Amino acid sequence: MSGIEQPFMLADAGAGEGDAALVQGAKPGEEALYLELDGWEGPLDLLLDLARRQKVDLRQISILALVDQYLGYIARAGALRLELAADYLVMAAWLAYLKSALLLPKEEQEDPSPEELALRLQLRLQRLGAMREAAARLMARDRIGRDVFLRGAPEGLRTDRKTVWRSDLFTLIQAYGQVKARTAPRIYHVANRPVITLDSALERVSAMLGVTLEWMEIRDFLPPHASPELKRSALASSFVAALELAKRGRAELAQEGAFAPLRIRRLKNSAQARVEA
Amino acid sequence: MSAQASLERTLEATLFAAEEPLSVDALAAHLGLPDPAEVRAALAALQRHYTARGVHLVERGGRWHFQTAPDLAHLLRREKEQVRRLSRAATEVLAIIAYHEPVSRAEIESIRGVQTSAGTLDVLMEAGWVSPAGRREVPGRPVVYATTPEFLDHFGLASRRDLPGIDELRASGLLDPLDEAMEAAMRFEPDEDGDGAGEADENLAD
Amino acid sequence: MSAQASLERTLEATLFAAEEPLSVDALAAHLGLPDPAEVRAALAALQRHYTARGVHLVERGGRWHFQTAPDLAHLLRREKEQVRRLSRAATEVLAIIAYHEPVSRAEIESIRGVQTSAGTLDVLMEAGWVSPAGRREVPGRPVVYATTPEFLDHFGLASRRDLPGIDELRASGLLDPLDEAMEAAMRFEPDEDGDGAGEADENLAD
Repeated sequence: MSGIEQPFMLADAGAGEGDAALVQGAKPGEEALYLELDGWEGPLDLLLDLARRQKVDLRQISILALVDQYLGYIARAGALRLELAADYLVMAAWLAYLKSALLLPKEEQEDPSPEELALRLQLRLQRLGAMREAAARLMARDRIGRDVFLRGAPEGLRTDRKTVWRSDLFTLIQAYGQVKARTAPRIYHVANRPVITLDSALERVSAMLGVTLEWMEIRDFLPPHASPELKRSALASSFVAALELAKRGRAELAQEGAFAPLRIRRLKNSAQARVEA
Repeated sequence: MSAQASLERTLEATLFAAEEPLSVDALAAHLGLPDPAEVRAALAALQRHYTARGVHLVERGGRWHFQTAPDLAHLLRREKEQVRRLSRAATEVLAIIAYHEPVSRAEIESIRGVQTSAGTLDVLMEAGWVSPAGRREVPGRPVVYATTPEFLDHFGLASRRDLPGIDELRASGLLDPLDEAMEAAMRFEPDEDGDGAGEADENLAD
Repeated sequence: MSAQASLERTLEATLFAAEEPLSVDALAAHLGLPDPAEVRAALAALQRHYTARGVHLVERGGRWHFQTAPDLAHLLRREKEQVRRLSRAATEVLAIIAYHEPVSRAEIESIRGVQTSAGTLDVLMEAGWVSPAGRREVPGRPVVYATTPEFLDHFGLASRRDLPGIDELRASGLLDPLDEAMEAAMRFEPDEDGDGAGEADENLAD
């Protein structure tokens, strides 16, 4: 569409549902001024009502006549409060434009053509009209509480849930046992775990370093037949021992990269250094 | 008493006592009956029995309940109206939702040509006739609305197919989106010569 | 339709929709009928019609109303049984009562070492395994609880003396400190479907 939108949705929150706002705004003295628009749900609704007065069948209405009727109506209701009637006025302006476009020679038409716009308006009116009729027919049906009635005092259906509890003897005595165990006075003791202390690791590593000048991997210092737990402890204490020896200047450490084997070697001059000291 | 008659009595008592309409499945489950077909047959028989009486057995959206015969409305109507009076806006919005569901608020507004105040949808939802029914998978993912089983109950509709005039409306394309209708109209009414164009001109020039 | 049949329909609908039983006079007034005798006759006919049905028309103290047939009352109030396992906490409380009865709530709590919710004792009483057994004659006169014959039935005990003693519990490992018992449980549980693990959790959450 080339910027020519039909102004149906211009009514803003302020105006809300046109007629409600108008009715609310009405005070006794001013009533006559804008009662004119009372009862319409916006400009499309007013158009629909005017169209209905033309002919019964909305497919046969004359758009030009409708435009004239609308503009005439708005002109007669000229004393409307402007802010409330804004959307009606916007519609009037658009319809005036549509009318002039419809009357112009066809060659000068832009796209969409005024005929297309007129057809669109007509289809919208048909749709709104159809829904209005449907609503009326719906409301006229036999409605509960108005035309048909339900049982006044139904007894109601109830489903009572009854719980059947289940347990067994073993669970019972086990529970008792655990209560007794839980509440019995407790004695805590710390288990004696197999560890290699830093002191003994230091002794062991420096003794082994004294044997050779070659690089050795740190895992060579671990006791070969130890349990996995003891091995972990030995690895930790041997590592700290190696650091300690390096700090004292008695050994050097090397590692190719992260997680590569950590190697350790006695410093050649360490014995001498000690002598000099 | 035959098994069928006994089942009819049972269903009659259950539906009389029930506080809300019950589906065949709910009835079968409540009564511990394994065969819903049996229930359906008995309901049909029961419905026939009540046809001429002051109380009718009706099915609404797959759920059954008893209600008074519509022709007795004038005798039963209470002094104070029990039915909430809907504003014109609410009535229209309800019809648009019922005939177009599921439908978004923007779509409702485009049909009505006015904004719908928040209160209007609230009133319909509070009445229990309309409820949100998911979102449309288009930009903005707008909530769409649809009618509820209570809507069918209240307006005495066996199903949405029962909506007054819905077949004609559908056949005439009045429930299709406006753009589709425009396209269809343009296709069938070629601009230049031809009957259609003549009519259109006539209308417009009137 | 005869006048009598028409009156029957009207009465049927009115009594169906009424929120309370209605007297003959009230019915006659409501329907604008000058002759209560007519109403009475129609009510009698209506009552006969419903005699064999699932709903009856009954007169109570001069006022009429519909109600479901008495022999179908069980349909309106159904009971569904649901089997549930006793919770860990309730099992503990039950065990304590069984071993120490009669025992007050405060005593149960002091043996368990945790507070016992009121609901736990309720469950045991609902199950029928525990009942109040008088009051202890100490300040505050607390209610004491004891097990019931149903308790013995359910747990397959001839008498409370059949419960294993503390020494036997210890011999079967049931008095092991909790950590070890739990560790042992955890070692064996993974293969099973977590019954024991669930209990352990419950226990911890207590």
